[in-house]
Amino acid sequence: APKESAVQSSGSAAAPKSATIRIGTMAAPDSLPLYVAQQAGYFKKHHLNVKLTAFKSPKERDAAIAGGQLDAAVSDAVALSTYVNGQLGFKSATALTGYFGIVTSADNVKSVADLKGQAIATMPRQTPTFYLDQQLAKAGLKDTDVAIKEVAAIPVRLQLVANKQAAATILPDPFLSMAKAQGLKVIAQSDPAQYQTTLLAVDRALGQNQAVMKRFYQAYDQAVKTINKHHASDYQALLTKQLGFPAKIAAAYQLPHYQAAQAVPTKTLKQAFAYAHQTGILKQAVDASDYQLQVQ
Amino acid sequence: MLTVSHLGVAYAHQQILEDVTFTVGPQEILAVLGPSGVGKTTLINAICGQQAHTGTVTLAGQEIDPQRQQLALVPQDYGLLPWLTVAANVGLPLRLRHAAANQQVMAMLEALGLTPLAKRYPAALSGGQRQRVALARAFVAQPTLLLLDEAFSALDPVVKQTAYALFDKQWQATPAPTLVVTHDWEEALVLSDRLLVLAQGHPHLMKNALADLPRAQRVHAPAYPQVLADLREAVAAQWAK
Amino acid sequence: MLTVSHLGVAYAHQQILEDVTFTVGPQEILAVLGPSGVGKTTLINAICGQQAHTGTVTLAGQEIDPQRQQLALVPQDYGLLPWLTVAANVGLPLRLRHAAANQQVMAMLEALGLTPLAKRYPAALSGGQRQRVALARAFVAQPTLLLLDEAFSALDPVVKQTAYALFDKQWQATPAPTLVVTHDWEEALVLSDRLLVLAQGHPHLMKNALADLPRAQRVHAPAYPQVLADLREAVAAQWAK
Amino acid sequence: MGKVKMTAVALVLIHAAWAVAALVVHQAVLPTPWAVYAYLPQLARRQLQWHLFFSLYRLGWSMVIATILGVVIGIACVRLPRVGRVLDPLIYLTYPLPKIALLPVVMLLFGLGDGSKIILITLIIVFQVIIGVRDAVRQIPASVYQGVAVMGASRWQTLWYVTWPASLAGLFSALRIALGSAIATLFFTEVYGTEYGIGYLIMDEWNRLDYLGMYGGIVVLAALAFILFAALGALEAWSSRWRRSA
Amino acid sequence: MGKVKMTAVALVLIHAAWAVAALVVHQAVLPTPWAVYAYLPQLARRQLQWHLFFSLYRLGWSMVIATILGVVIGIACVRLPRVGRVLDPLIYLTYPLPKIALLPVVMLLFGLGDGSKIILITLIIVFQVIIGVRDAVRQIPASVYQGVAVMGASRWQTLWYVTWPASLAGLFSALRIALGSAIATLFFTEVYGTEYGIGYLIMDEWNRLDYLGMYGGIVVLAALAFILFAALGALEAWSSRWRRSA
Ligand SMILES: Nc1ncnc2c1ncn2[C@@H]1O[C@H](COP(=O)(O)OP(=O)(O)OP(=O)(O)O)[C@@H](O)[C@H]1O
Ligand SMILES: Nc1ncnc2c1ncn2[C@@H]1O[C@H](COP(=O)(O)OP(=O)(O)OP(=O)(O)O)[C@@H](O)[C@H]1O
Ligand SMILES: [Mg+2]
Ligand SMILES: [Mg+2]
Repeated sequence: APKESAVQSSGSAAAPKSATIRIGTMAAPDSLPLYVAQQAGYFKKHHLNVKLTAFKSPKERDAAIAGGQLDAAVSDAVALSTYVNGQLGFKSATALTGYFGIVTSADNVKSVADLKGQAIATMPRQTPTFYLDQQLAKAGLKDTDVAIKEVAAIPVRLQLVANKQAAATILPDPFLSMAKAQGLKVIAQSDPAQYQTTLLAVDRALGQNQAVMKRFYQAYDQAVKTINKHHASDYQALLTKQLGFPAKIAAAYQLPHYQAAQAVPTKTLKQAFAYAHQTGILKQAVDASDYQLQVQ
Repeated sequence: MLTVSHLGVAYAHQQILEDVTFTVGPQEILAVLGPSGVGKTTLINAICGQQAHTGTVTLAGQEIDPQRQQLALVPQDYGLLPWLTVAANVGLPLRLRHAAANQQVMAMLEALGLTPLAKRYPAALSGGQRQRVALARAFVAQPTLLLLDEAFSALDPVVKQTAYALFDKQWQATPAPTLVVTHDWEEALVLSDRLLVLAQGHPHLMKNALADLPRAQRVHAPAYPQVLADLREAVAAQWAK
Repeated sequence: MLTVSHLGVAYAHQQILEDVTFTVGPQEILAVLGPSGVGKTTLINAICGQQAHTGTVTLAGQEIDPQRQQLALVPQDYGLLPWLTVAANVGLPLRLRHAAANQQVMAMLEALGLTPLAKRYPAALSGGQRQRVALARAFVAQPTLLLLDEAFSALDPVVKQTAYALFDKQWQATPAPTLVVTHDWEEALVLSDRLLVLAQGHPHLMKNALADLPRAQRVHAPAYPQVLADLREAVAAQWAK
Repeated sequence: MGKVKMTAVALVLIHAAWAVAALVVHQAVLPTPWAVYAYLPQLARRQLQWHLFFSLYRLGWSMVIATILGVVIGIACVRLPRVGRVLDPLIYLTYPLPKIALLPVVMLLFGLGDGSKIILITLIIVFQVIIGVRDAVRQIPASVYQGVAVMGASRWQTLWYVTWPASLAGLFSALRIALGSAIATLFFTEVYGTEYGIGYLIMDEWNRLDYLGMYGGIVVLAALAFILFAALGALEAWSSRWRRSA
Repeated sequence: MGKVKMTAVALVLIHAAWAVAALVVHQAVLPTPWAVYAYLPQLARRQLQWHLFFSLYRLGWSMVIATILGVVIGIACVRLPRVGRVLDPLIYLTYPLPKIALLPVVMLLFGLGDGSKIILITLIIVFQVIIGVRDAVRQIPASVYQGVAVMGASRWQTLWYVTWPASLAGLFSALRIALGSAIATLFFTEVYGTEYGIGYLIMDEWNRLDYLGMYGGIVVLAALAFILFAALGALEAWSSRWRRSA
């Protein structure tokens, strides 16, 4: 049988002998710089042979990490705490540019504070819920003030809210944009310039290879720079094919301002780990900074 | 009265029975003789509606319909249900009619020496025992049409006599048109009133010269050896054609 | 030479055969008679190793082992494989020994009038046809031990004579110790050298008074009616006990 | 009691294989049996009985509904040939549909509670029961029906005296297959709208990458499955006593 | 050609039910058949043939491996009673294990490519084949073996002349069940490490909330499944010619 790469239109040609990095990506704007760096040849230029593997859900991504099939993965702060729990040896390298929004279909919900007593569809013990918790806290609510409906699959969550079987849910893009397109209200959205919970997790070997990491960051930063000079309209193919944007949504999409490679703010990471400890993911308190790599 | 007219059966382009016409009186027993593979079983199956055929079969003037007429058949392979005990198999025709079965079944089992086997399943029986269960099932049904397809072939001579006697008794009590398929000339003479000899799909009716004697006495009749020899000759002549 | 000594079989707490001891000479045919359910089939199955038993069975001095000795059995229910055609069923014993089968099979089918059925599956055969296929399969195997369990019971008198003659011919060509289970006194007299009468699990050996005559001539022997009557009486006496 | 002994042998084998694999892989993904068993008491304290109860509740209902539907439809497919000729292609067209894709529709119609879970499990396994029963019924030779037909059995009597007993072994085989599928399906139905169920427990532990807890849950699940299979086996043995004398 | 006609009837029925449901629900989650069919050409332009090819490739290998393993193990369970007594509990203990939980281990051993997908599908369906074959072999009455045993058949000859033909119908029934499961499993194996496959296509469309595309994929999948089922049926009809004369 032909190899899939032979069929793929965007198959990469044989790279020069260089460091190979296997990265798991998610269908979200967070992964865009990786794809741009790949497509524009930035990785190759920095003698990195990067292999991107797309995942549809965190579950399979984490299985691939646990199965030793990935050197790095687009992940998030709470997921990182599960890697700690699972002793996978992954650490946080750079923060990625990603964001969440809380959407609602309830007419009487105008702000986060109005969520009191409402049903919220989410998957507890994951980063979106961590974000929700923080937003609730800001609005003076506790997580017991809302009724959590546990639903793993994001499209189902969106559907539940659209059908008014739940009042609100927390979504990343592209689902956030799709929700907006369906007429759902966004009552809160995180700003990637200040609040970053998605990150690139890397395994021990890669994390310790500072030379390679350095080249990686250079390629990444170059991609970020390039993206920030362009508009979503320049990345329609990537957005629709790799990042899961429906064509219509992609056309109307506004790219966030991408951040150069930088460590996740230690404070955010610590909060996430504290959340992980509090929800039972981490059996004991863990110092988050032990799982954070410096970004030079 | 059973009326079979212009009955024909074909399997996959091969005509087995053709234009078979005969009647069996309401109180008559017809023995069916014929070489192996001539179509005796096929005839029986066609009569009781289990085989597609041309022509018509009527019982007491009505088309045969097992749901409205009480038929009883002892198939060549006994046709017992493996998941029912001997007693349940024998009682089945009564149960299907929502009639009480127990007492009659037990009496019939006793008469055929099957009482100790009442609670066994057919798989744990000998060939002859299975055949007797099938006979008991047919007798207990008090049918309006009785069809026996080589129904005594697996019995030893002693038990066979008992079975003949029982058959006679049951039949006298509730006579019905009856077909007895057999390969045994003696059985034909002892049980039947008339003989139907099948040869190459065509029927030939013959008288049973002993038909006027009570069944139990026929073997002992002085004419018996001669009648048997004559029958043998006549039938052989039919088949040879 | 087949030696059966102290053979015993019990099903679920019921002793069917007990201390059965006899021998069958290397060129001898033993007829096995006994009332229905006495254990004839059980005896046959025990001999060919298909039924757990006590005591021993040896053939030519060795324990019976179907993989090393060539046994042939016509079971009471014919035992044909439904997924093999008639020809394939008959040729099976040869095929299992990796021997060429075609020619012998065809000759045997011809002899039993089965040639037009060679490509049929057993389900499309009449009872007697199936039995003839089973006979052909046993004859073609040229066995060192032949076991026939009511193997002629479904045949019409004419075909039965052909089958007897064929059996005689085959057996003369490659004689082997043979057991013929039958309910038919005449069959026993015509085919066998000696008789084994089973009564309540115990064996009684009897001579066949016609054993010295060639098989084909026995029915016509002047002594035949008398011998038959004697046998009938003797056996009935045994069973009555 | 050879059966008990052999089950013990099987248990030893499976644990040995597991232990060897765990020692070879030597990663948190695959903990050793002893580590998992040592963790079990801790797991038990986490309302294990309620997790078991809810899973059993959902399994039980799905199996009952799937059995009833499967038997009725499976038999109808064969015994009512006209119905069958329409149902057969219907089954082949709908069986392999991704039930996960139906999730939104099922949720829309039945909500997030046990109702939609039971419906979903049923949707997955009912086809297996239908196909198993149908194929078993199809294999009953016509000659078996002939006897009761001549005796004048009605449709229902034929069903009761022939079709049902003759296809029972096939039904049990199908139920075994369906039971395994149903249990495996818990991991896909108990991930929404519930905090109880063995499936939930395992997935939750997995989401935390808590492999000890996850394997603990799996061990409990395997034990549960084994008991259910044994129960099915006992039921079958009882209902097919007549085979034993063959 | 009553079969073709009835299949047409089934198709009409299924589409009618779908249309009614779509009109009643009246939401994007459940588009109408005509909307979906109108969308199909668009879907076809998206390398549908390669999606089909890769799914078939994975399905094919899994079915082949599962059939071989299933037949061997299923027969061994019955014909080698000692083996069977150990294998039976092993099967009951491992069948319902959540294969999804084995994902990391499978990935560890077989990577992210087709290998791990094929193994995963095989792991899910092989038990269904084993159980189906085993139960079919178990049902063969001892008397069927007797004939060839007396003729001195070796173990292999017995297998070839009795066990295999007698359990073939059961095997096909099991394969039908397994095929359905295998197809349904694509949605769970084609969501990682690939961009081709009908399962991938459907999940991808679902994640874009593109229900037209999703249902289009489902329609294609149903057609594929129907063809595969028909092929299995034809194979079975051919291999059990002897039943036809009954
Ligand atoms: N599986 C079984 N379990 C219990 N009893 C059995 C079983 N099989 C046979 N029997 C009994 O063993 C006895 C001998 O059976 P067998 O089949 O050997 O009789 P037979 O002499 O061949 O009779 P027939 O002439 O009717 O064929 C019978 O009484 C029968 O009921
Ligand atoms: N399903 C079938 N397909 C084709 N031919 C068949 C089928 N069933 C029976 N036959 C043929 O029909 C003929 C009549 O069969 P039938 O069983 O009626 O014979 P029979 O007279 O009862 O013979 P026997 O005395 O051997 O039982 C036989 O030649 C047989 O080969
Ligand atoms: Mg017949
Ligand atoms: Mg017998």
